[in-house]
Amino acid sequence: MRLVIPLSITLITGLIMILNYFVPHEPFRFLGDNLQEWYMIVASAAIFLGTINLVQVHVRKIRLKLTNWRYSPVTLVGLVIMLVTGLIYGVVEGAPFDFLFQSMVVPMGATMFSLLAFFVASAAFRAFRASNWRATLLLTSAFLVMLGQVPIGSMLWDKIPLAKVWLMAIPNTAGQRAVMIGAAMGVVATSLRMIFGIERSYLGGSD
Amino acid sequence: MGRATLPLVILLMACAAAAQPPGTGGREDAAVRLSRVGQLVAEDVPNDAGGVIALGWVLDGEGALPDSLRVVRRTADGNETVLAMLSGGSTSFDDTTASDGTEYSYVIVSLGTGADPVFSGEVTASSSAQWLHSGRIGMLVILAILSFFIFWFIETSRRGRQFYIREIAGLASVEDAVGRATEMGKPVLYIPGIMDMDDIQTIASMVILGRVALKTAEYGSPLLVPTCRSVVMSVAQEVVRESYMQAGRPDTFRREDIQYLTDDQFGYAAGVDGIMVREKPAAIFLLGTFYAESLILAETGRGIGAIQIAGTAMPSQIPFFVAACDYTLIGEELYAASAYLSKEPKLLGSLKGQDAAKLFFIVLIVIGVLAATVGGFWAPMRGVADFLRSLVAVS
Amino acid sequence: MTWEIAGIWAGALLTLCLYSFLYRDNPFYKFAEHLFVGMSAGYWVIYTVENVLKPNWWQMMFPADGSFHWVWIVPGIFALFMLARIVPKVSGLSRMALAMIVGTGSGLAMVSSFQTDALAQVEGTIVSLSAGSAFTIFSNLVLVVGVVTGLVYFFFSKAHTGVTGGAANVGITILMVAFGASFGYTVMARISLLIGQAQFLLFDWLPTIPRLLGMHG
Amino acid sequence: MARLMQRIGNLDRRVIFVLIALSVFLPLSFRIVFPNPVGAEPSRQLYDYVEALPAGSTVLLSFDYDPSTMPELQPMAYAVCQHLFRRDIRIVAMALWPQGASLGQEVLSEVADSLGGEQYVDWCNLGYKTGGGVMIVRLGSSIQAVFPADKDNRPWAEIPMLRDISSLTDFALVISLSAGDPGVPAWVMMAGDRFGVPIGGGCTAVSAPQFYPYLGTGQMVGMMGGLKGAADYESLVREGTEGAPQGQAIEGMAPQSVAHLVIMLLIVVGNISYFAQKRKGGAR
Repeated sequence: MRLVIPLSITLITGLIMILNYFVPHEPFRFLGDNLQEWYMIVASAAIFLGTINLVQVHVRKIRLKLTNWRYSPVTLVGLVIMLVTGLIYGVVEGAPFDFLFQSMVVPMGATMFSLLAFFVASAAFRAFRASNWRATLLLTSAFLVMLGQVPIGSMLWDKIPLAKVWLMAIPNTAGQRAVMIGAAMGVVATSLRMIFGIERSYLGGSD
Repeated sequence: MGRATLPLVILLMACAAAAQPPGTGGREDAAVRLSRVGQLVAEDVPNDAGGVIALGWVLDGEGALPDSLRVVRRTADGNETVLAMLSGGSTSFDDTTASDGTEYSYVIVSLGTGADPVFSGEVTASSSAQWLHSGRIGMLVILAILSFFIFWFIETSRRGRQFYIREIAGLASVEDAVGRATEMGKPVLYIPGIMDMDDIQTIASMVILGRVALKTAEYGSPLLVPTCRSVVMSVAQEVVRESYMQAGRPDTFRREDIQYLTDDQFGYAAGVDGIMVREKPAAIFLLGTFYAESLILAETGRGIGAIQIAGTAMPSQIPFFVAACDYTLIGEELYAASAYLSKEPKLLGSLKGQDAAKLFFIVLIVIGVLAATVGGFWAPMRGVADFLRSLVAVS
Repeated sequence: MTWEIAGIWAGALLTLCLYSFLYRDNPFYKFAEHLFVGMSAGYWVIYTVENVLKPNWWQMMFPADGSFHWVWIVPGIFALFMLARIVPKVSGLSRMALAMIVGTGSGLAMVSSFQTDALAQVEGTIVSLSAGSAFTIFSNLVLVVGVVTGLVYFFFSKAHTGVTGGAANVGITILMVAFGASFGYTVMARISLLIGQAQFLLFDWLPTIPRLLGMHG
Repeated sequence: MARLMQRIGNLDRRVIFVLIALSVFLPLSFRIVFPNPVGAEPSRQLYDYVEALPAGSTVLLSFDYDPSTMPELQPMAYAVCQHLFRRDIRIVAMALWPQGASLGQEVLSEVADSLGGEQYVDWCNLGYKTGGGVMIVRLGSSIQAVFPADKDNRPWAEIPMLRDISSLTDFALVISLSAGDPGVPAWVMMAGDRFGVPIGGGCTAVSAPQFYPYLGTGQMVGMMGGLKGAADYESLVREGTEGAPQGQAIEGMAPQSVAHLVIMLLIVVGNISYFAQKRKGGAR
């Protein structure tokens, strides 16, 4: 069975990380600390796979003239420019690579991030409908907290900011804690299934 | 004084100083009197791999602040080494060159220009490595109990015991979401989150992708999987290809539909939004680890009228999925999805184990709260509450 | 036309292209999106090489003093296994690297999430219901009931009927109040993102227009 | 009427987007400022504590954030520095985050120039040191041991204002402007609980809820939460002294208030149209 080797690697590395946490004594400290460094190196080295795939997808799009193929060169040119300037000028501040990043990539990221201001409004408009009593509770607590965030809220009634603080401190903490404890149980079970090879679909099947 | 005699003199002075109880001042009548290092403590650093002894002390306020402090270490056979020269104000030092099991004695010498060196008292210690981290024993016990529950129920499920699993709305609608996409001749879009294969939610998402791929293989609708990480891309290609083979439709598997976009969080969001508005998928799955980009994707998906099934264990993003998606798997429901969709006995068994673990914590909390409440009036119960808290406390 | 102004203009124009997506998909958005994907992918390759692969691996294997630490070959081999996916013939090797990533990730996740997300939260929930003012007692009661019933909601192997059904109902209700509160709370943070971009367009970009016209006008 | 309600019910998203854009761009371009009444908020507790500090005492101001959280934390830094200089309280600055040192230098030099504060006499910047909580513990015994020289390598002995400062307990108050970890939790645990130094703080809106418990137990004497907290402190400083410049946070509050109002109105309108349609015998 060809999967024996990968599954045993998962078992060994998983156990090393667990033992590293509970046993400070030598072999496990060295193994655990190094393993954390090593797996980050392996995961980072994989980035070239993605870049090659990105190039393949867009070259294929141009070759077969699929829909919107005219935009594919833009991605390829953007990729090449950043790779070339990065390799030639390095990442030092003020160098072309850093200039391109600061003046183009950062603003585009900030703009996509700021789209959330629009989407929060449209999501609130559509989702907060008092269709049943539970949705009404969701709507009221959101409404109260929003009101408590802005000066108008405290002008209407000075207890509103306190209501906001209470809603965030008690029900919100309780809800978040229930989700976190439940999710942690899910993590423990999923980790055990992964480490002991009960769940192996991620390795794919026969080759 | 010759070079050779210098250590001898220090040795004599060390004995002289050691003989004298600290703090009685003494015969140093030099112009400036340096403050002496007092309450010197040396102990093995707990819960470590050995080889480290921690020194701590306080400068008694009588003399002037020394310019520097010399840390001197002596072994049983008398050879002496100067470990470090510290600045006058420091009050602690870790000797990381100790070898386990050997007895060392330490002296700290206060030094100042134009003043006699002032010696601290002598303390001895030896370093050792611990096999079990003392602060984490409580956690180890609880984790062992819960893991036992999980393995126990997996075992009983293997011996044929059938387990019930409650209805999870989001997962019950996977079938008809893919069916709807096929009727409309539109693709299915699967978004596995933005983290890498070391993230447990992404691992769970890959397992669910395998089940969803089985459905799209049967129904024959295209399956698009844009990924934010290279390793996730290769795993997704592997998992989907395997599902198409199991469904007996290896010919319809299209590797180019499972593509890498970029590692950048918002570059990925921009790219996926573009795919949504152009490919117009009829069903969208958002399962895995999401951060702020969750609502950018979910709100765009709703804009094109697709059925959206989302799931994440990120507490901060669940409210946005609840607001924008048709179905949302909350926290643990994401991890239960693979068991729910496959109905595999060993996976249902592990779910039963998870429930037992939750029950364990509920009981622990209820007893703890009762003890703490009653503890207000009846002291021993507060001890019980403190004990339970210490059980779950981890250092 | 200094480099600095060129940079501001590039950022501002791309910002407007991306905002055009709010109206509907259009060539400007397609251009900015494709450029963003390409440039950010390129950025992260260089970032990963410069900040992870070089310092954490290459310089560890060949430190400045010219010596060679053989132990760092092991992660190098696993990285090659991962990259072996490109060659179909040997792509099976990538499963070893994958197994290492998943194994380490699972082991790490299990202990850290169990400590911070489970035990620390349980410890925080063991509170007294007799100390403090009536308001604190009420708050603590809501907290404890919320956590316990929330956990009951997450029961899978028992139908939500009868007592568990009732408890699960209370649980999901408190969860909904929690989600509403946290949604409302983050609105301010999202709006301040838009304020930041608006300030960039209004106060950094617009003033450059008269200066440019001034030069040419 | 029902048709109007129906059309409002599924209002085109783009109308909402235009409303949000206007509610942010208009107040900014016309620099509109709303009155910002400050209730018994934690930001007022911090203001009152600083107001009660004796003149001539020294405060440790730790810049534990980076450029990504500047919109919320930099206005706090300006407001706090203005208040401390006006009360002629001396400031020792430091940072638990690498970029915090330069951000602090920018704020301190600008505010000191406008209010006549002199470096090394009224304020100094010790710069960034790694170590988070562990480093704070060492500050408890001797600051000089951790910072032998300041950010510009000027030795400790050559800074006049530091002559009577040797450890954390010599500060009347520690204020940490914190974007996450290490930040306020480290200061409360290591400086507050261990050495009994009073701790004040400023943090992003997202991390404010987790610090409220410290206010309840008195482990913190006050706190500014998010842009609102910064605006509160700014308006309190302006109330206390005329002529103080209009802060960035207050300018940011106007679009925030308008945008929040618009969203709340949308929710109300959405529900009105929903109920109107429901009474009409279910959605057609």
